[in-house]
Amino acid sequence: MITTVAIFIPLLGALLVALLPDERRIIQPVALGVAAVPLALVLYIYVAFGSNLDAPALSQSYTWIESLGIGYRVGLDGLGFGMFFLAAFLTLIAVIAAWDVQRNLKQYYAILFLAEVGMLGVFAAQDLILFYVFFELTLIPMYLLVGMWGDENRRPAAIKFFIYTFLGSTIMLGGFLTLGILAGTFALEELTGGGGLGRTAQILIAAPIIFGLAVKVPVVPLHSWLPDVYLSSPISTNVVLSGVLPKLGTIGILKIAIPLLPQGVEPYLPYIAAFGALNIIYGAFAAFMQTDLKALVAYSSIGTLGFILLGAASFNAMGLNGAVLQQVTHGLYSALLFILVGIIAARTGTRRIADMGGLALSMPWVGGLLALGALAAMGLPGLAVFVSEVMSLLGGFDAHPVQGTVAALGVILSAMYFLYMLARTIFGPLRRPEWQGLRDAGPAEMAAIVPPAALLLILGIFPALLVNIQRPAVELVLSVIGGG
Amino acid sequence: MTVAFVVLAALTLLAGLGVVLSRHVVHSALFMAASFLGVAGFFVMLNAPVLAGFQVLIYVGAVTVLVLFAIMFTQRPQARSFRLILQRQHVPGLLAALGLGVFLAYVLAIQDWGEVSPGQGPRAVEDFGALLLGAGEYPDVFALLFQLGAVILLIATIAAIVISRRRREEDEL
Amino acid sequence: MIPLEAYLVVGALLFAIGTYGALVRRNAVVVFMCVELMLNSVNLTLVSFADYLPGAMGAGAGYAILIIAVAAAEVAVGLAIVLAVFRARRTVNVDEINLMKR
Amino acid sequence: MSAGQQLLILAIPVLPALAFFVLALFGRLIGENAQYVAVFVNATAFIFSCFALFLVITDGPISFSVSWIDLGEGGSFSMGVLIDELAAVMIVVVTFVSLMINLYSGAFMEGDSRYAWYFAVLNLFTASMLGLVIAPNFIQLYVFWELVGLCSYLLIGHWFEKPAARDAAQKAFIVTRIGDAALLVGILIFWRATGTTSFAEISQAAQAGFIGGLLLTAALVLVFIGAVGKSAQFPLHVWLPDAMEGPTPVSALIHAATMVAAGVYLVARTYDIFVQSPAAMLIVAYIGGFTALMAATMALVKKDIKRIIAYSTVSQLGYMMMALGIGAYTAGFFHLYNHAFFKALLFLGAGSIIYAMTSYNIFDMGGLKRRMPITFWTMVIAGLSLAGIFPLAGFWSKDLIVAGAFEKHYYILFGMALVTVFLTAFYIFRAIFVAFLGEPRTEAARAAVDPPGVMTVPMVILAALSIGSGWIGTPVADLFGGFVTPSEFAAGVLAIEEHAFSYALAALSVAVGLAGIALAYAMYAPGREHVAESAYRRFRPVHAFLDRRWYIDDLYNATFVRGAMALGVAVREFDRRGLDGAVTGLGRAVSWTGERLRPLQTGGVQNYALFIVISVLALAAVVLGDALILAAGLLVLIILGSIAVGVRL
Repeated sequence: MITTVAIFIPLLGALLVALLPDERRIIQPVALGVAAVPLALVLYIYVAFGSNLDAPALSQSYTWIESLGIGYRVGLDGLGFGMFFLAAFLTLIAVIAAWDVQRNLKQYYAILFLAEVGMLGVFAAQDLILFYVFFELTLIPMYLLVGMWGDENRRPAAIKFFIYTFLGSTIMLGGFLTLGILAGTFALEELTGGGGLGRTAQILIAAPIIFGLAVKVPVVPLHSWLPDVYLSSPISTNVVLSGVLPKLGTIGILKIAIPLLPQGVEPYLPYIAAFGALNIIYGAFAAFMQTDLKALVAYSSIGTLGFILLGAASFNAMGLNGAVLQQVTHGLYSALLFILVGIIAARTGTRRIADMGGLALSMPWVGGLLALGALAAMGLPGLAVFVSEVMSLLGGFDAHPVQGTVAALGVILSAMYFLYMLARTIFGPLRRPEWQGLRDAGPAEMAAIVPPAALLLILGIFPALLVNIQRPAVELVLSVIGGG
Repeated sequence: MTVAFVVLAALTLLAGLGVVLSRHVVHSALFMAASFLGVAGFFVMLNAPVLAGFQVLIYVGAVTVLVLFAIMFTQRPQARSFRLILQRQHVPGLLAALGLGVFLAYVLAIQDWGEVSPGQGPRAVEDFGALLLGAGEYPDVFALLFQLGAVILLIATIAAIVISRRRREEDEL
Repeated sequence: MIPLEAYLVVGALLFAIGTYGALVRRNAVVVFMCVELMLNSVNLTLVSFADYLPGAMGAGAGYAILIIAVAAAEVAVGLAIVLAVFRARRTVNVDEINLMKR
Repeated sequence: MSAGQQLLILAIPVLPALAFFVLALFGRLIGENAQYVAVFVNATAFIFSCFALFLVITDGPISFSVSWIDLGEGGSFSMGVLIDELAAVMIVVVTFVSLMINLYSGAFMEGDSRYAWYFAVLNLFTASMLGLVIAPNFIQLYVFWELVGLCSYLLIGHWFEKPAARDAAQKAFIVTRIGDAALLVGILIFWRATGTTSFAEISQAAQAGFIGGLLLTAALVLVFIGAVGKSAQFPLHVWLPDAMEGPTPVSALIHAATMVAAGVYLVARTYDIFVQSPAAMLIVAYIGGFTALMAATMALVKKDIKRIIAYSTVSQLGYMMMALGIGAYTAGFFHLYNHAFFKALLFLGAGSIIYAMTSYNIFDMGGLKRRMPITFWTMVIAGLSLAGIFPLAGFWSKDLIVAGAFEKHYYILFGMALVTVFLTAFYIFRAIFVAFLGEPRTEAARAAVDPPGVMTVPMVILAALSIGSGWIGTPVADLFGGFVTPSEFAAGVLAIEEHAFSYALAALSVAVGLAGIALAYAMYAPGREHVAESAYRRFRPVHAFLDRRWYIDDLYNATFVRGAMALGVAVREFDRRGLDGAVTGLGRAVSWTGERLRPLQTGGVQNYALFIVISVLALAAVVLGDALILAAGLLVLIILGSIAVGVRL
């Protein structure tokens, strides 16, 4: 019940916001309050049920279409909990970071909350069709957010995003339907282990599902929608877009493809791992020579997501835990970096890396946290990304040594382009004298950037806070793989 | 009986052809009324006098009048040439319609309908009422459909008013 | 006794005639009339089923009633549209009304 | 051991870490008081370290750990403390040098705009280095290994307004990161083969045969590449000289005494594993020996005093690596220990000169002996120690290494080591003679004075240690050699046996060192500039070769840097043109097809209706299933379709 409430509170919030007068000083506090509710509920769940996510208070199950075995089934598990938390958390951050939304703020928030319903729902869905419904429920709000509040290229970018990911999810739905109809149910719990399907059937069904999810992640070379969309969207949309949306794809792989079709996914594992490594290397090289700061961060995101694939393809405890954790850590750092890029672009009026320099002199907090985000992204210990990357690498290398080695080399590449970026943006002499007086992050901006940074640090030092939550779920998956 | 059938069939089909082929729209409308009357006659032969009544009242009466009104509102001087009343696709249209007719007639004729005997349908008004309200031994689905039909009529009435209402700016046209 | 097939063939032919008219006439009002003919042919078929087939339980007659109702609604709305179009475009020729093409 | 003692030992790395957070977050409030916080924390850590050393001496190694990530059967990582004799000495050295540097920095960094931040990072460095030293497993080691790299990056780039400092920091991080990646892959191999990251367990697993042969050698070489990166060994030595752009106390702490020694420490730490692969040991030895010689030659021609000392550091680290590689474990670590003091002192001396005047160029100095006597004498002591002159600290450990190479029959390495001894003595005294003797060459040099007491006190303390630190390892009373020893297992594998102290070899190495000093005097003493000048003319190509650092940096620039950039551009363009182009092209193809199909959509309602009827017929034909009807229906459909299209409205 708590879960359902947490999922649908933002829907009420959207209505509430839509009814208010369109004035920032009224809308924003209300939106903050709305966004805080799911987060508070998630924290309550963490404290009260942390070790026992199976508790009946958290799950709900109603039959919807009995003859097909489709139902409204939600519940939290270790695989989705981290992202459930992150979706609530980043929405709150996005609400704070909406300072660059100049017009129609209340529509913006209403649509953002609609997207939140979808995001929370995906991570809590325990039914294939429900998963798909929530999956698509995020698409249209995202399309609107980018298409209405983005920069001058927003329209083509939004359309590209929509068509591309819709194509992917349609193909995925084909896989879901085949699986559900053959097995006679769409409940994840009953389908776990293949729902009685044979190996060949599983292999055939796994292909469209993995492909559809790969578009969402995105896996190179299916990523070409990503740069356009990331570049066009407003900051606070970026936060959600990069922090949560790719995880719809990865959670699908972790929560659906692997446990439901263990034998079907197995033959693809070396390729998934290889594509993970490709993502890492390709993303790094593509980021390396970007002239646009935001594009660099966007491509780095592609790279970091590769570790999730690598870990997921490992089929061992270390790798899977790493992959599940990496979803959260990637979201934290990319949200942080995108907000900072937005602040810098707003202050300096440019996003060209070559035009910047010395920004840490006038904006120590912005510069410092940009450095922190970049260091986190390149997997520096003490920050959470390191933990998940190393776990993914250990697991991935265990299963696929060649792909693991290639991925490990990505460590060098990510250091190269991020340091290059830091050196040319925040370090060095001040590029223009008038930047001497640039304002450092104000209270609102600090409220948006400090929490993700703090979480990166806390999770980096105490990864067990999340690992212990997800561990039982991963062990369950492992038992399916082993037994399947 | 056979004579009646032949006469009615001829009336219905020829009047139908008249609807399609007559050059003047008003003639079409009158042919249509004739065709409806033929169908009503068939209904009588088929032991459904009530329906025949409805047919006459609604089609021959109401619909025809409505159509005539529409013609009055929309008529402009008609082309005298027969070709101009037809689409350019009249040859494929004819082929398609012929194909459809042949196919339907063929299928319906060769089908084995099993044991048939006339006089099975509801004859009295009372039976019709029972049928439409789903009472007695009749299938109860009609109760729902009946209500839906009512709602559709209501909506259609409103819609017709809304659509055909003159708007102020249109008056200026 | 007149065989069931005779009614059905008449219905089929009427339907074909209606189809032909609906496909080839330019005048929208006539097209409507032709659609009415098609509906009538269906009614005829249904009623003959109801009368001849014991298993039909009179359902054909029920459907016929419904079709009459729907046809009435359709005529009302359809002619209203024709009127509206005529007012806007000064024509009721179907082939001249192709604004959706571009 | 009791919980109290554990807490005390944990405090050694945790205190500086806390100091980092306090100083980083509240730096602006604390301001100039940052140095007191730092000194206090470091002093406490030093005292605790001494206590730990005492505990190790009396009770043996300290070992405890807490779980960090626990995956049950899936494996688990712990964060722990392993202080054996090796680590105990190391933490004392680290905390001691760190304390000295914190003291010294208080004055040196005065007036810096990021004063508190400087101390914050310095403390983070100390904490990380201590965490590295006490690590009982590879994961913890890697965590802190990276963190010290980060601190090095931040400290080299402390004056990031200067493009040179910024670029040097970047270079340092990336080059060491290459080594780190190799180390990571090495760890991955160990994890895959043995399922553990603990040093002790890997060693046991290797002994039990879980990993061996080529794979073990490969893993060890990868781990060693990590050490090569951190310790600036060939071919990853290029970052260390550039790192001199950082504040000088930083160079003393990180790039002389502690962090760069981490590579050597890593090899020593994993010695039980290394000894199981003779091939890996040989690689370590030869890389070390070659680096020692190469860096020494590069130092010969440098004019920047910090760079001379930096190359000297690379060279000395090469010595240590060589010692470990040939099996002279104790000697190698003993040298690390001694080197920490005299090299830190050399850097502090250089720092004093910078403090007094702004140039690093020794040819801008001259005559500083009279103006900066404390600096001069401490520098001379450090130089003698570096050159390995009896009885200073450097002598004892260096002699052990040279003798070790000879006794273990590595004659090539022995020859390289001896040449290096000669070169070392030459270049360091070249710098001292040019900088301190003769007459001042610039106004700044004329006005130079010794720095304030807070800076000289650490120098004097370090000078004392540069003289005396080696005395605990003399052949008369070899306390050090009796304390820090290879494990019984390693000793057994290497067949280490006691060797008598060789007076002949000792005399030889001292003589070679003195010869180097003499040559330096002959060329660079006041009034003998013409000797150096003629030598320079005669060996101009050699000079250029050495001055350009053997063209190694140029080679890297031309290959790796350019290559990476070209690849980056290629990928970017592929992404933009190729991939995105392909997607756009797909879209274009669709709309082209649509445009071609568009005439079918005539816009005529009845046209559509016609198609509906035709489709119904076709479907009906299919349903009927009669082949003839099907064929006829399709034929009719095609004919009608084409007519209909032809009849476009």
